[in-house]
Order: sequence, then structure tokens, then C-alpha cells
Amino acid sequence: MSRTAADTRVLVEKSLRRRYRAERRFRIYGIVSVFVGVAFVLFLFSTIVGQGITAFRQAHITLDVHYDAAALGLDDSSDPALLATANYPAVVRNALRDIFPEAEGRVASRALGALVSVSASHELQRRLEADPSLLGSRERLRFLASADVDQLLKGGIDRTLPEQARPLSDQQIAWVDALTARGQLGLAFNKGFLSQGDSREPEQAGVLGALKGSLYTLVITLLLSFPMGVAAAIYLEEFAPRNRWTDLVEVNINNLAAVPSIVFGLLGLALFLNVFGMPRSAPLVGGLVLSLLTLPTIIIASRAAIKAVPPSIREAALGMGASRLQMVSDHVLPLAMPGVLTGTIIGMARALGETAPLLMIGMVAFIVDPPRGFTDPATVLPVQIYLWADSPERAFVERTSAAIMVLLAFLIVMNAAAVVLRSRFERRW
Amino acid sequence: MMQKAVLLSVLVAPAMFGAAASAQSARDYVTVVGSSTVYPFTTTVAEQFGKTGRFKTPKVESTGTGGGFKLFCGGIGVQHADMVNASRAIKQSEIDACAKGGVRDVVEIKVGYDGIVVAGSNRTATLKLARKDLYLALAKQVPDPANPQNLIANPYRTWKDVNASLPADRIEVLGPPPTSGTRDAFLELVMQPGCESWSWIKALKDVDESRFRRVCDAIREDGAYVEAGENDNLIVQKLVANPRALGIFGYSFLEENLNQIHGSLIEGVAPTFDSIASGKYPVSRPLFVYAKKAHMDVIPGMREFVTEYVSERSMGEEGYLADKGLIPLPAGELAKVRAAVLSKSK
Amino acid sequence: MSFSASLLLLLALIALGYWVGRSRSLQLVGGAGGIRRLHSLPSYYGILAALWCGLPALLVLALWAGFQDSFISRLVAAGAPAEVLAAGPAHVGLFMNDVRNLLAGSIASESASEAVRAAAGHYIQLRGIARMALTGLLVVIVIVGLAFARARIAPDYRARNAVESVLEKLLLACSTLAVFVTVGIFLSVIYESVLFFRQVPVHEFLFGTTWSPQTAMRADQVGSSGSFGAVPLFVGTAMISGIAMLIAVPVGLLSAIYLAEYATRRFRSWAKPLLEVLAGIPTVVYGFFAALTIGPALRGIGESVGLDVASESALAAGLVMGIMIIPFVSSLADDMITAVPQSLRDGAYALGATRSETIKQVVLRAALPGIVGGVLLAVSRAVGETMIVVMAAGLAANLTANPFEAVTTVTVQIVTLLTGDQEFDSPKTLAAFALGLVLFILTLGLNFLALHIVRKYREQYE
Amino acid sequence: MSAAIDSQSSASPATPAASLPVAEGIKTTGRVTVDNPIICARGVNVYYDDKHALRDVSIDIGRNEVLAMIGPSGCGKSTFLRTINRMNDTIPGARVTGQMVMEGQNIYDRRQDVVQLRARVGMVFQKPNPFPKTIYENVAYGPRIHGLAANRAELDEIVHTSLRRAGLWEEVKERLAQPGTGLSGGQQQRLCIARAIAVDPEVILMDEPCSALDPIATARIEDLIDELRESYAIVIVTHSMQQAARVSQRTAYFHLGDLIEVGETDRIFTNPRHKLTEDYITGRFG
Repeated sequence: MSRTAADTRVLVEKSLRRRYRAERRFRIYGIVSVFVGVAFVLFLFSTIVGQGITAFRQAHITLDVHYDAAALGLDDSSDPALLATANYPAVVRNALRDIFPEAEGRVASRALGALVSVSASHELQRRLEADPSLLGSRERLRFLASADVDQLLKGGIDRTLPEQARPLSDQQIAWVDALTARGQLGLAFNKGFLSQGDSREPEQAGVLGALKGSLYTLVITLLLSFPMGVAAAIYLEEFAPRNRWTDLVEVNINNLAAVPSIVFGLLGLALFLNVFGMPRSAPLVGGLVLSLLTLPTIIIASRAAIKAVPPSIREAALGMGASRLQMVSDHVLPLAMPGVLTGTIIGMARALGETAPLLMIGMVAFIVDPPRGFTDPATVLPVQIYLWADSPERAFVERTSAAIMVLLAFLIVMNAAAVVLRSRFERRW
Repeated sequence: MMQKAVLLSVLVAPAMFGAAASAQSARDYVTVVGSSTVYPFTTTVAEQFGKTGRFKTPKVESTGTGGGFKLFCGGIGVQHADMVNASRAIKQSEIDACAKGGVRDVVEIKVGYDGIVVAGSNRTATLKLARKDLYLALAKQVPDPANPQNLIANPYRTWKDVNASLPADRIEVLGPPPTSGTRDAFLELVMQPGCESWSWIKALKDVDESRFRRVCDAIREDGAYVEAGENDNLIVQKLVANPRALGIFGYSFLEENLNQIHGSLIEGVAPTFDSIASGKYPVSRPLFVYAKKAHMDVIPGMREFVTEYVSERSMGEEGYLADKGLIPLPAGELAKVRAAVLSKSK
Repeated sequence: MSFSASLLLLLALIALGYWVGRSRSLQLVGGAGGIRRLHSLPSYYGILAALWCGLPALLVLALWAGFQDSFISRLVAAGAPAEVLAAGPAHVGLFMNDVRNLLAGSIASESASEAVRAAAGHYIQLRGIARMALTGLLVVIVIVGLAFARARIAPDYRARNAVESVLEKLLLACSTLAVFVTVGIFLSVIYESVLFFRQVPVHEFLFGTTWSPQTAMRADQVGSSGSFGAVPLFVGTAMISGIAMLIAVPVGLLSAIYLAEYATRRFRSWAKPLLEVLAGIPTVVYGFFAALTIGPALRGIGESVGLDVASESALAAGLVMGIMIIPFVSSLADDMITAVPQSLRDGAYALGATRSETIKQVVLRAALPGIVGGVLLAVSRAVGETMIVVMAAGLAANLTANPFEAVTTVTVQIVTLLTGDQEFDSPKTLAAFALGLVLFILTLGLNFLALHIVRKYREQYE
Repeated sequence: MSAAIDSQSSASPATPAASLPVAEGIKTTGRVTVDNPIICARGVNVYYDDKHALRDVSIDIGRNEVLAMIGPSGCGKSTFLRTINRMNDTIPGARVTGQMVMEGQNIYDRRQDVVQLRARVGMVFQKPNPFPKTIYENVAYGPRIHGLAANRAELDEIVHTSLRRAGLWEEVKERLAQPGTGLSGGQQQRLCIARAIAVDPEVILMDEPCSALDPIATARIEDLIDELRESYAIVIVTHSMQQAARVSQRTAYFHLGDLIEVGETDRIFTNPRHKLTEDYITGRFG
């Protein structure tokens, strides 16, 4: 070789600057990539929270109402049928007109009444039905303001726009300002968002129905997928002979874990709705579909947990004369349980956030009453988000983001539980 | 212990589920399907009804008028819808289909009027359109300008091509698919009158109606007309994002979104509450809800729901449906509808 | 509810069976002192006895619960008023719904008709009889099972083996469920697809370039021509997935490399979970975000540089989908990179390679098959992703290569075709199942390939 | 990640050929210096986190000689080997103090470039670790990254020469395009040696290069080491005393992190001076 060590040194030195530049560049690409991901997480969360946090406060109007028999068109408060059909909006309008007597005529009166949510009438009806003796009396009550007023107070409506281009007229804005100045209108905690079902009126829309729907759905999912998933994992890890059938099962499970969720929706539609004739929009069917969806996740996680139990423990148990089943139930399963539970929680979290398959089985519908059972029509949180995201009213953007916050809160709690469980019971063999 | 727990859960969970699934539960709420145009009104009534009445809130799904009738006419029984929203009157073919499914007695409720608007984003100037312009812009085949007797594939790319007084923007219209009642009404109220500007086509109507329909009702499929599904809300959102496009939907959606979009003038008339109520706006049509009489006695709350629908506080001039953008029936007609419905639903 | 009461009763009987079996075995060998003479522990005899009386009883209970209602209903319906019977089975069904609603308390009894109230009374009476019969039957089954078990129990009877073989079969049954799910999916889409392909030829579906599934709903209607050429959907899906992969693969891979090879332990300990948060966010949230924030923002940017960007552009959906897939790629790549043995890195370092040279030319080269497998899995995920595209990608079936235009995807069309119009014989609805079949086969193929590659790679270093 | 470096003194301006002075009170038995050293280690300490793995080691590495390092497991011989080309940098928590001077330049100096250092000090590992590339690419890898070949012909030449010198050419010349992982264990190890010498280093470090090989492959590698001595300084860690005796000129004995004794190989094996060395060599422990 003609080249000497000294030549090599010179050559190497010559290449160094270029190579270190490449090194630095590469490193920067890496950092940038990590920060792109992390920045997106922060951006997403801050956007959602920024848009949604306002939904937890809601404009309320305090009014002195007079249960005026004449306005209600009611002379006998003992007849429930009459109570149900009385003219409550008139009472609300009158209460407003007491403050703004200048609102004369049909148009002005309607505009004034539009400041208060229609739920005010329902509230009055409930009160009067509960206590018919209220008829003729007066009381001071706090009502929800309409969504437009709410948006105005939160700055969601631009006051500088021309009058036709915004939902509130100049006159209405003047009333709102006057009410605010009198201390009768202001933002307060939005209790209804967590305690009511869906509504066409943004100010009344809440997530309780969707939350209960999610709960019922997840109960079914858990009841089915957990025992079956664990049983399948035990069989595959501890009992299954190595043959073609086992291979087929394994390949199937891994494949199913990666099959698009919407395909499971098609299965649910064709099998549960069309063949078995189960009810549309029911949490029962949703839970069935989601349990098929989460089953592979749980099986895979449980298998990994079972596999992580060292063979020495199995040998020790078998060496004592335990049967395979005793070995599994007394030693392997208890040791693998934290891992199994972690996998189950993660699977449940995924099921909680799943939307697409539920669209296929009619869980997209306008459902006001929170479900009271597994066969009542229901939506779930993600579907509710989907429905609200499509609503034209601006106030629903805020609600959608707030519903997302609720959903993410649940997911974070579940994932945190999984992390804690894993770290608390993590064993090093 | 673990062994027994696993055994029990594996055994009992499927058994429980099987029993729960097979146990037929009674339906104690009203289900409504159908038009997306009527959907916002029916949901409002449903919600009011649910909040004030003793019954469960009806479940309302938005499926399009055509799809709704398919479900509605499927038959009698709890698994079939009780009511259907329709943005046009029921067609004879649907009456036949219903009869075939065993649905013979259907109560028609005319709930009010709705204008069909051709709307654009507030960021663009208001268009002044004639029905002929819309026909030329959207039909699959149009009369050849050189030889009007001859039909050619629609050659127009921009609005200016259609009518020199219009801007030179590309034609891009988001509108309802054939399953939609809005589409039927649009064909009837815009395309056919526009088409009839040519006397030979107008003459065709009496001679060869199916040919007339083929000529007038066929909408172009080369991308200028985008079938935007049944969700009118989505169209509104897309218009906001895409100011070049126009959208076809019901007046109520326009009213809810006046801060973002505005209606084009048709034959010189702007779509407003008053112009539609007075009949001056040419493209307006009645909206309907149909109810199965056979279900009336059986589904809890259905009769009460229908009664609520036709009550003064919902459909009346000052009712809550008017707040949602429905143009109420004139007082006289309302009284007639109400009387008819109440007597039929007994 | 009667069912849960019967279930409780049955559980009690099973417990009794357990106790009987257990004590019988002990009694045979003369009390606790003689346990050594038993083949199995007394509790196994108990479980076996419980299984013998419990399994058939559970089966009977499940069947009974499944058929009781329809059986009683038929009996009650037979007694329905003549005019209802004459009106046909649909009306009888409605009549029964009324009866059930009355029973469930959904309607007040005073508003129900005389016939309905009578039928409800009849129903309650029959149900009472059925419950008693069921209880009796369960008790008989349990007693027979128990007697049988008690007779079989002997000190040298292998109770444990018998119990375990039953349990093992149960476990086996659970594990085969996955296969049935796959078969079920396949069957449920294939049936409708075959119906579809009878109306629309396969080649037209797979190679046609116009997608406009708007067939006329009625005979008197002139709809669109209704063409079912799915190529625009495939192209749209490919474009959005392609954009997503263009984002996710470099970012995911580079961040995996950075976190695995460069980052300090502390940085890694907070950056990695933060990245993985992206994988846990529901897709509907991404969809909302893409439709409301990213789409309009892209449009604004496009406008400012004079580009014509549709608000539901393929770019917006692809971008957000790419972000969603980042953690998917990065955690798989991380696994693969950390699986590369340190000795290979040492070899390169010892030659004087810089860190990036080692990574690019040795570590990545070694991990390549695994990474490719991971990327394929990510592709299958992008192809099947639904909510983001439903909310952000639009419905226009444009056949275009321009990412600024709106396109539609297979999953969007499935959702659009199946939400709403629910008639099961129109090619429109069936087309959704054909699309589902294509999607299923495509992702199944991708997954199969990817898992094969990943598995093979893992074996290489184990 | 990189090990903290405690460089008390920058490079001494000593002439390259002269050895550095050894600190007073050194515990090592025997002469640690040579006349014309290429590397001088002085007072080298290595810590893994809190563990003190190597204590105050001073030794010279001579040109054209094979230095064998022996001692029981965990005695620090591999650790010392890895400090010579700073492979310890890749181990998290490793820390080195003291001086390691190569031709007048402390390799633990801040200004020292590890890449360049490793180009000059090659290494062969215990387990053959060919890259998952072709045989050709394995050998060409070093020259490529360092830019040692101007064109393809030169690179071919380097690969050819290196394989020939590693004694592998005849066996693989027909299948240069096949993966290096397909070779037998002994061939793989020679491939790794070829890979190391393709960069034309001055020192080659070998960490038990034969422990994973059968006796025949071992013999070939040993012959190879002997040939390579003509051109390179070689430091070899070995568990086999016979091997140390066969291939090395000088031997160093490590015990529990201390360098106990250094000397001519013949002398160490025939006449060890330190009690621990004697015990080890006569097989009383280890």
C-alpha cells in the first residue's frame, strides 16, 4: 500500500468539517422533528382549551317573574293538562317588559324575548307544576340567556359588524348592556353542560346524554372483551399447541388489531342490525361492535404480560405437581394481572374515543333524553362531538371544544391510570 | 379464586348478553326520519315536547326525504319509523310504495313554507340571477345557442358565459343529491321554469313528459354541480370557506347564518322572511311531516307529539318554529291544517 | 326483572352444587383427614358438580330467556281482538307493542284500550306461569345434574382433569373468536358486495373513473346516471394517505432516531410520552381540528401566496392525519432501532464513523426491514382512517393529483352512503359494502405483509 | 453522553519518540515504558457512575509490537482497551481521568477529535460484528466515510489489499457482493480485521478477538496478528495465557482495576515478579 499513516491522517482531517456539518444537520433534523410533534400537541390542546373553556361559563339573566294568570291564559292551576299548555313565554316576556317598557309591539317584544333562552319557559312550567299555589305570586329567578347573548358577552359576536350581519340587533345589544349594567345579566358556571342532554339550543346543550351513552357502551364492551380477551390470551400463551390452527388464530388477531374500525361498523350493521334485528342507536349494539374492536388489543396486551412472566415460575409451579391450569390461575395470571389490566384500560380508552363504527349503526341521531338502559337510543361522546361540529351555530363551536375537553379529560385519566398501574406493579425479573 | 372468577365471567357474560339482546324491548318513543330541511324544525318541536310533556323526546334522524320515505313506507311495526319529514309533498309512487308496505293511512301535516335559496359567502357581491341563468348553468344539456332546437352538453364554465351581466367566476354550486326533497323542489321551481324559457321545450311538456323531464331535470355531472350530501350545515360551512361557490338549501339555514352568507336575488327578489311569506320570492315550497295513523294509538306520545306540532305555540305566527326560520302558514290555512290533522289523528 | 332473578337463583343453585360435590367427596373418604385418599382436592369435586348442574341450566336459561317473550307474545297475540288479527301481522305487532308499553309503564293504564288491558293481563298471567315453570325446570335440572354428579364422585375419580378439560375448551372457544370475527366481517361485506356486483360489473367498479352514486330513488325521477367507478376514491385515498405518510415517516423516523440515539434520558422521559399523546387523541378531535383550524388556515395561506386552495383540500386532511400517525411510526421505529445490537454501533464507531454516519449507514440499514413493516402498518391505518377525512376531506369525487383540491376517500363514501338512506337493495347502499370489502382486503393484505416483515425482523435479533 | 474528560494538562510538547516520565510511587511491577512508544497512558482512572473501574494505570504502547493484556474477569483490561480509542464515550456514565498521550497529543484533550482518533486507532471486538451489508461494503465503509479513496478504482484497491492482508481474499473474492453476515465466525472476524485495517490505522485494539471462535479459526487469527505486527501497534485483550504467550511481545497483568505487572512476555510467563501475577499464571485462581 502506497498510502502512509500520515496520509490517512491528512485525508481524515480534510473530511472532518464536512462530516461534522452533516452530523450537526442530522441532529437538528431530529430535534426539529421531535419539536414538530410536541408543538402540535401543545397547539392542539391550547386551541381546544382556548375555544372550549368559555363553554363552562354561561350567560344568565335574573328576572322578577309574575305568575300572572291572565298572561298564562290559566285560571285554574289545579288541572295538569292546562298547566302543560299555558303560555309561559308570555310570563318571561312580561318580566322583561317590566324592565324595558319601551319594547312595544310584536316585533320589539319578540326581539326582547329572544334574549332569554326558551328553557326559561320550561323552568317556569316545572316550578308551577311542582307548586300550583305559585299562581299569581312573584319571584326572582335566574334563567339562561339565549346563545346569542351568551356569545355577545363572551366576545364571540363582533359589535362593529353592520346590524344585518350579526344575529343581535342594535336595540338588543343596548338591552343586553342595560341588563349587564343593572347586574341582572352576567356569566356564571354552566351547570347544565354536565347535567343535560343534547339540545337544538346551544345554551341548553349538554353532554350528560352522551356521557351516559358512552358509559353504557363501555360497560358492555368491558363485560364482553375483558373475560374473553384474557381467556383467549391464556389459551394462546399457555395451552395452545403449535400448529397451523394456532398460527391462523394468531395471524387473525394481529390482523384484526390493524383492520380499520369502520369495517367493524359494517360488521355491526350487517350482523347485529340486519341479521339479529337489534335496535338501531342502542348502546348494546355499540358495545358489541366496540368489544370486537378492542378484543385484539386486550388479547395482544395480555399475551405480552403473560409472556413476561419468567418460565422459572411456571417450572417451579409445575415442579410442585400443580396442573397447568393451577399454574396459570395461581401464579402466572396474578403476576401478569397488572399488564393485563393496563392493556384493558388502554383498549377501553381507544373504545371511548372511537367514532366511525358507531356512525354505521345509527348512533348519529338527535337524542335529547339521556339513555336509561342498554337498549335506549343513545349517542356517545365522540359522536356528539361529530354532531356538534357540524352544527352551524357559532355557539356550538365552543360546545364542541368543551365536549372534546371532557372526552380528553376522561382519556387522560384512563391513560394515567394505566401508567400508574404499570409503574406500580412493574416487576423486573 | 382467580380460576373461579375467570370461569364465572366467561360463562355468565355471554349468557347475560344473549338474553339481554334477545329480550324484545318495547319502543316508548317516537322516531322520525327524513328531510334535512325539516330536521331543524322537527327536532325543535321534539325537544320542546320532550321538555314539557310527560313523554320521552322523539328521536329524529336526518336521512333525506327520499330515504325517509323508504324507511317510513317499509311497513307497520315498532321497527319502522312513525313519522317522516318531507321537503315536498308525497309522490304517488311513494303512496304506492307505502301501500305495498301496508302503510295505508297517512296523516299529512303541512308545517309551513321554506324558500330555496342560492346563497354565497358574504365576502362576495350579491348575484342577481334569473331561473334561466340557473338552468343554463346547471343543466346537463342545454339548447345550442346557435340552434336552440338542438341540445348540446353544457358548455358553460363561468357565470359570464351564461349571462354577460354576471361575473366571470367559475360555476361551482354545492347542492342536494337526488334523495333530497330540496332537489325535487329545486327542479320543479327553478330548473323546469328556467327550461320552459324555450317554447319548444315548454311545448314538450304536454306531448312527451318524460322527454321534458330528461331535458329539464338532468343536472350536470362534470364537477360544476357538487352533490354535497344531505347535510345542509356542511354546505354552509363550505361556502364560508370557499367564497367562489354557491350553495342551494332551505331559507332557514340562510337565516341562521346571515352573518356569514347571503341569498342571491332570484328574478330580482331577495329571499327574506316577508318575501317568502307573501309569495313574492319565486322559489318557495311547503314543507310537510307525514305520520302513520296506525301508530298513533300505539306509540306512546305520538298523538301528543303531532298535537304539539300543529299547536299555535309551535307552528303559529309567533311560535318557536318561526324563530327557527320556518315561514308559518297564513292563519287561515293553519287553522284548516290543524283541524284536519286533529280530526284525522283521532 | 325475572331474568336476573332466575340468574341469581341459578347462581345460588350452582353454589349449592359446589357445596354438595365438595362435601360428598369429603364424606366418601371420611372427613378432612382423608383428603389424601382423594384423587383431586375436594373443591374440584365441588366445581365439577357445579359445572354438571350449572352448564345445562345456564344453557336452558339462556334459551328460555331468548324465546320466552316471543312465545308468550304469540299466545297473547292469538287472543287479540278480531279486527286487529284481521288487519295483518304488522298490526298485531303494534298491538303487542302497546301491550308491552302498558306492562313497562310507558303508557298509563287508563289510556289503554280494553283489549290491550285484557291482553296485558293475559300476558302477566302467562309470564307468571312461565316463570314458575322456568324455576321448576331449573331446579329439576340442577337436581338431576347433582344426582348424576354425586353418583359419579368416587375417591379415585379424576375430578381435576375433568374440570380442567372443560375449562380448557372454554378458553379455546374464546381464542377462536378472533377467527370468527374475521370470517364474520368477510361474510357480512361479501354478501352485500355480491349483490352489488350483480348490478354493477366488477371491472366497472374497480376501473371506472366516475364516481357519482346518485341513482334515482323513484321511477318518476330523473336522477344522475349513478356511476360507480371507484378510481377517484382510490386516488383520493392514496393521495391523502400519501400526504400523511410524507409527514409521518420523516418526522416519526427522525424523532425516533433522535430520542433513541441522541436525547438525554431526561429529555426522552418527557418528550416520548408527549409524542405518544398524539396517538391517544380520538380521531374525531383531529377531524374537528382539521376542519375548523387547519383547513381554513391553509386556505388563508394559499390565498396570500395566490394559490387556489379548497377549504376541504386533501392537504388539510393529509396533514392532520400525518400528525396523528407520527407516534405510530416513531414508536415502531424506536423499537426497531433499539433492537439493533450495540456491537454493530461499536463496530462503526471503532472505525471512526460519526454518530450520524453510524445511524444512517449501519443502524438504519439493520433496522430497515422492521421500519418498512412499521410504515406499512401505518399506511394501512391511514387508508382506513375515517373521521378525519369525513370531517375535513369533503365529498367531491374529483379525479385529480392536485393536493389543494378537494377529494374524497373510500371511508368517507362508506359513511356517506350508509348514514341516512337505509334501503338495503339499492346499489347505492350496496356500494358501501363493496367499498368496505375493498378496504378490508387491502388493509388485510397490507397488515399481513407488514406483520410478516416485522416478525421476521424481530426473529433476526432474538 | 460523552464522558467527562479531566485533562489536567494539555498536550506536552515532548518529542514523539520519547516516552513520558512516570509518576513517582507507581504500584506497577516491571518497566511500563518502552523506547519508542506510540501511546503513553499516565495515571488513567475510569469510573462507571460511582464505580471505580480502573485505578491509576500508566503504561506505554510500543510501535510494531503486540501488547497482551491478561487478568481475571472484571479486572479492567477491556475497560483500559476501550479508553485507548475513547470507545468508553459511548457508555453512559463513564468518566475518564488522567492522560492518554498519542504522539504528544492527549487524546482526552478537548481539542482531540474522536473521529480522527478512531481512524488512527482501530478496534476489533470480541464477537464478530459485520455490518448488515455486503462483504465489499463492509471493508469499504471506513475508507468511504473518511474520504480515503478518490475514486472507485482506489476503493477497489483498498478493499482488495485489506482483505488480502487479513488473509480473507482467496476465500471471498468470488462473493464480494454477498452479505458479510453469511460468512463463518472466523471469516467474519477476519472481515472485521480487514475492515479495521482498511482505514490504515496506527494502532489496532483487539478485545478477545478469538473467544467466539473455534481453535482452527483462532490459529489463523493468531498468525494474522503476527503478520500485522510489522505495520501496526497491536493491543490485545485475551483470556488465554497460551495465546498471550504465542502472539505478544509484552504482557500486562491487570487485577481488580490495578495494573499489577508489565514486562516482556517471556519473562512474565517464566519469571513473574509479583505474587498476584504468579498466582494467576500458575492457575491458583482466576
